[in-house]
Amino acid sequence: MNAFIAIVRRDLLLAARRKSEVLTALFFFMIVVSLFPLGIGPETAMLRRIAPGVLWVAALLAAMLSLGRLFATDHQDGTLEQMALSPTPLAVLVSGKVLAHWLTSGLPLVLLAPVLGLQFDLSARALGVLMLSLLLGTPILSLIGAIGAALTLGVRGGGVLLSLLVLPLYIPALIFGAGAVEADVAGLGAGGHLSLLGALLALGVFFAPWAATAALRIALD
Amino acid sequence: MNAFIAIVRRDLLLAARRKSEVLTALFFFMIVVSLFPLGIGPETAMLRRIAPGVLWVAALLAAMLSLGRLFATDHQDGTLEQMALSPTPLAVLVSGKVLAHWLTSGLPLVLLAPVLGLQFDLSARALGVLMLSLLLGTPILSLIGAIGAALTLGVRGGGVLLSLLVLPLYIPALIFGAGAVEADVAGLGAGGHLSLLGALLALGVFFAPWAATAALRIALD
Amino acid sequence: MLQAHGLACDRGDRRLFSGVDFVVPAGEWLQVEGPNGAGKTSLLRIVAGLAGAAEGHLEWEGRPVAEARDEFHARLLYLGHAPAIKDDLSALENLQIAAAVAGRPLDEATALAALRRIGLAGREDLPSRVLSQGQKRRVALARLLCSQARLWVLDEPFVALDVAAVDQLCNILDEHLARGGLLLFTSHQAVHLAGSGGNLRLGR
Amino acid sequence: MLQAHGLACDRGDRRLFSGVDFVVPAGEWLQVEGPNGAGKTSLLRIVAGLAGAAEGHLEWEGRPVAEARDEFHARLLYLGHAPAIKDDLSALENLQIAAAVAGRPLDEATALAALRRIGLAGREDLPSRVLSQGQKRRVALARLLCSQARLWVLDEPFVALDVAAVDQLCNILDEHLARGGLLLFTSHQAVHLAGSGGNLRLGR
Amino acid sequence: MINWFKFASPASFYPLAGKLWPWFAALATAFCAAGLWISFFVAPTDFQQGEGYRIIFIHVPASWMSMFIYCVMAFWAAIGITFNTRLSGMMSAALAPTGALFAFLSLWTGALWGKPMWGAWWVWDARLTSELILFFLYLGYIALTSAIDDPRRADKAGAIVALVGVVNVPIIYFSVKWWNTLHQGASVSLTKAPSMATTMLWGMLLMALAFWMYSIAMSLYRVRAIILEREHHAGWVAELPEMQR
Amino acid sequence: MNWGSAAEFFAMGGYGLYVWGSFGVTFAALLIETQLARKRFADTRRLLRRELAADREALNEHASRRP
Ligand code: HEM
Ligand SMILES: Nc1ncnc2c1ncn2[C@@H]1O[C@H](COP(=O)(O)OP(=O)(O)OP(=O)(O)O)[C@@H](O)[C@H]1O
Ligand SMILES: Nc1ncnc2c1ncn2[C@@H]1O[C@H](COP(=O)(O)OP(=O)(O)OP(=O)(O)O)[C@@H](O)[C@H]1O
Ligand SMILES: [Mg+2]
Ligand SMILES: [Mg+2]
Repeated sequence: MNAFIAIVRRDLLLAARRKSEVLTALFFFMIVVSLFPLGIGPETAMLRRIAPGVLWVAALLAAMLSLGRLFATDHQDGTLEQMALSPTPLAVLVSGKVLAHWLTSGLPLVLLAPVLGLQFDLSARALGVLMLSLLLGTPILSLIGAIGAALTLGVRGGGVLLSLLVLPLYIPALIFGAGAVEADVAGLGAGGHLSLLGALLALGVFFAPWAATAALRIALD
Repeated sequence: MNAFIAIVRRDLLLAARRKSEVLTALFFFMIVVSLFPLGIGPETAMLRRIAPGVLWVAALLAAMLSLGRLFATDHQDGTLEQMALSPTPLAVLVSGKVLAHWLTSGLPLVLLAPVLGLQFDLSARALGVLMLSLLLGTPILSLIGAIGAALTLGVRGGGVLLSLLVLPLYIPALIFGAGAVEADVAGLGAGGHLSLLGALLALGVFFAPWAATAALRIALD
Repeated sequence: MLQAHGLACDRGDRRLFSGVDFVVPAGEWLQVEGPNGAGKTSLLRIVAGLAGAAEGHLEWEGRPVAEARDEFHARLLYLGHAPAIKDDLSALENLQIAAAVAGRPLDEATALAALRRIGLAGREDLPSRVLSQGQKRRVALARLLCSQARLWVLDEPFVALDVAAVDQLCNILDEHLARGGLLLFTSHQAVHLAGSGGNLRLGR
Repeated sequence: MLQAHGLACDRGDRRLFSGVDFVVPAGEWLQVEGPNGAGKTSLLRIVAGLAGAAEGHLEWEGRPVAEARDEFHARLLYLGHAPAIKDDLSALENLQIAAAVAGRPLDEATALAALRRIGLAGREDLPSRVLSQGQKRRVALARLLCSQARLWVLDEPFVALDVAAVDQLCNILDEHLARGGLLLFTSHQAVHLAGSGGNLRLGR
Repeated sequence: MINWFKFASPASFYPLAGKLWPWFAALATAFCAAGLWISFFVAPTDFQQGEGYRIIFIHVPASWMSMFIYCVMAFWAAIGITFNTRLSGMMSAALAPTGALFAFLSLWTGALWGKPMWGAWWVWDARLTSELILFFLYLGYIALTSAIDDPRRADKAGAIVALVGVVNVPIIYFSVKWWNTLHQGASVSLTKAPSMATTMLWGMLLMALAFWMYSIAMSLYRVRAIILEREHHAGWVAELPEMQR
Repeated sequence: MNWGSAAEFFAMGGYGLYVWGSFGVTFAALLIETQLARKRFADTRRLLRRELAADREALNEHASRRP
């Protein structure tokens, strides 16, 4: 447990050392969201329709982009070897890293999403559902992403390969997440979608650290 | 000139060595484009409306994703130092690297775009304009991207910082590129947009290698 | 006591070595020697459990390592070619955090003392990125001073160090051996350690 | 002839060294010595033109280097801590491509001969990723054998090499000096080169 | 010719900036007081927009300053690259946060104005979009320079961003203009009776002057901190009167 | 003079939220910026003073230790 806390604190410290790091993930999210109206045109009714999809896709890309760093630097400088040799089970340390990743790249997205939703003229209620769906969904992104990051470790061109592996796995989260907001906007109630998202999250918390650990051991061999 | 050809060939060889690399950039493009119908819903009229914007944004993200590798590996393993010490001007070598980047990550997108455009029910004519706009636009993405990649070299959290720097600079290309297709679909003629895109390209070819070289020298110091 | 029985290692379609047996009793050292590419690093990684052996097995205190891997890891300190240093953290932070992650938090005074002793006084708070090659190695070596592990496995610990640092490191190793520690290391240079130990030659 | 006049170097808010003067006549070597972090790497990078000096200047054949940088670079070969080896390419490809990028294409036979001589026979076509630490350094050093440069600037060329390779490298350096070449290098080990040369000590 | 390069040395600019900034701060306060008085007590109610239009008195000056400051940063960047002066990088670094702040304020006040006038906090219109991009450019500059520890490297890298960005600003501005236009800037209220237009104009001008003076005072003040941070090993810093004791 | 009473002034003809939201945030932001800058300056100065004092002490010690 101490080692778990130590690793979360270390990763947060590293993120804080580069003050800009957390902020830039956020701004990436903002910019991607803003690109769509630029590409598509400014019509409000249309923008409102595509808003949940765009926001979720952007969140997904922002979370994915920071995955590359998740294990790569630890691998390069030998820290990962040391983690594998530590008496604490590797899966615990991996969970710590995933938690830190979510704190620095998922949580800020959840908090920023309503502001961007305003740009697309979403109602206050829809914004609430959007936040809730992201709150349940972004940890899934970090968890699944950890598996992908571990699998592509030390593989050159890993960044792109990573997205190839991870994006298909993100699709259920995307469908339920964006679906929840759309269902709410259409007046259908978002409960069903949200509870499915919750189930996915439970599944992820249970299995992802284990799978990521197995993948890391392969990369180290 | 010989050194220019040598560096283009080297980078192509490196890309070929990782056979998956070119393919994964392409698949990323495909997946991002395919995510939108999933996030937004399957209505044809709407999909046709958003098609140019979505395709262009996806192309932009795909081009950006592979930028991280542009100079980073050369920097890490010391090749960049050797390039800086080569009797050939560094700007020439940088141009070679940018050309290779476009050949491996821009050109395939141009060739794949029509297939994806079909998914969005675009007309043959619109597909032609789309290809033309990407053919003019993707080299701009590589050129501007090179500046960003050089600036963020050796800066940790560079991947995300890179997108923060580069995406705002991509916006004119996005607006003219997607605008060309939209104008054509609306029956207004895409000539104006395309020639502006051409002008941007000329500007980029002229200035970007120089700016990227200056940035590289800073990173080396 | 660490014992290897008939270790073999394959890389690609090449057998690097086979039938490697050795014993390291408590308080002794074993230097693995051999030309470049003989498989020294590969052997050390097998011992540390980072790579698998094609044949053979290891015993620690008479028990096969495979049966009690966690226990073995708790008594092991491995330093490889890569120094496991975070470029963005200072030497002090690197040392403290590595210890905390390994499950043995370290107070600042001890960490500072270790850095001083290894010759990094005045550089404790610089980001490791700006340190010189040798200084980075020293940060990694400072871990030895804070370690309670009995078995040290060090891959070319003397590389990039200046003469003073080499002497200092020898002292540290001697102290470890005197405490009854075990040491397995590689080096292309001749090394003068007190106490007894042996050599293992790999390669033709 | 290479001459330095009053070179100084700042890193962070620290002055690493100042007032460094030296002369390297044709056919002679200069070994830069000093403890870890004294600024040897920094000095070599300044000489190669990769970093700027805080004070002082360099002369090459009597002319300030700043005035004829391209000409100077055409006669310079620099090998730093990082070996400039692409992990995905084989040793042979690495060698040939480095030469082509530097503007002097190399035919395969010459490249193969260089790799053989440096002790990489049989490993020419492996991707460099799987080579051992020392083998990677050898690939980098094979560049010396194909080089026409007059001034070699080598940062710790002997690191990670086994005894045979160290001797081999000494021979290569001697030949270079005998041809009238100049050599500037750092090393923590004592090195025995034929011909005449001098030492430059940095650091307190 | 005056020896400008003398002031380009941090050692002599530090005390100069210290003497100058209070004056600019005082001017800023004075202009601001006058401007606020005109905005609230002299300028009459708009017959179309009611009292809501009074946002113009900060919205427009903030928008102007955000664009102007970026140009000044690019100017310093160009100086820094051509003459290799240390001070110019410090000036850019000192200006960036203030510029970003004004860009943010332009967006913020515009949004608060848009809700009652257009019924939406945000529309994807030409000016709004280009202002947003300008904000991103500022953030990119700040993020990059703060991610590089060595200040001299950070300055040079920042200079490249500032120059490339400033080339981009007119391109963005015009490109987005061709794309569409909704932000009907000048036509909103200046069609009123001439007396009202002049009081409005005065209010806007005074507030713009206030923001301008504020930016100068702020950048001078901040550059002093930056000089100290970067030059702390230099001998002259130890001689400063405020460093005794 | 445009306003009959203070309440009228603060109501801004029904636009109070927007007008005061703009002016309020603007001046709050400027105030925060000045305070942050002051803190930055004060911090650097404090740090420097401490550094210089340490340097002087080291110098004095050095001088007094010499015979
Ligand atoms: C977030 C929303 C907004 C942003 C980012 C924004 C941005 C800008 C910018 C950059 C300028 C300076 C451009 C120039 O002078 O050429 C400007 C000026 C101006 N804006 Fe806005 N604006 C926004 C919302 C609004 C709204 C809602 C109104 C009024 C209904 C408005 C009215 C004006 C006026 C009257 C000017 C002065 C134009 C002139 O005199 O040239 N703005 N705005
Ligand atoms: N896939 C492969 N195919 C063939 N040979 C391989 C492969 N992977 C590794 N090798 C060889 O295995 C050896 C790895 O050796 P290792 O790194 O253990 O050497 P070492 O004794 O530590 O050498 P050094 O002294 O240079 O550090 C090298 O000779 C390398 O060429
Ligand atoms: N930003 C900085 N602040 C303070 N000191 C710095 C900074 N950057 C570098 N240094 C110091 O500058 C020196 C760099 O030395 P350099 O790498 O040239 O050493 P070296 O003589 O090659 O050492 P080695 O033998 O270890 O390779 C180190 O002592 C390092 O601590
Ligand atoms: Mg080895
Ligand atoms: Mg060095």
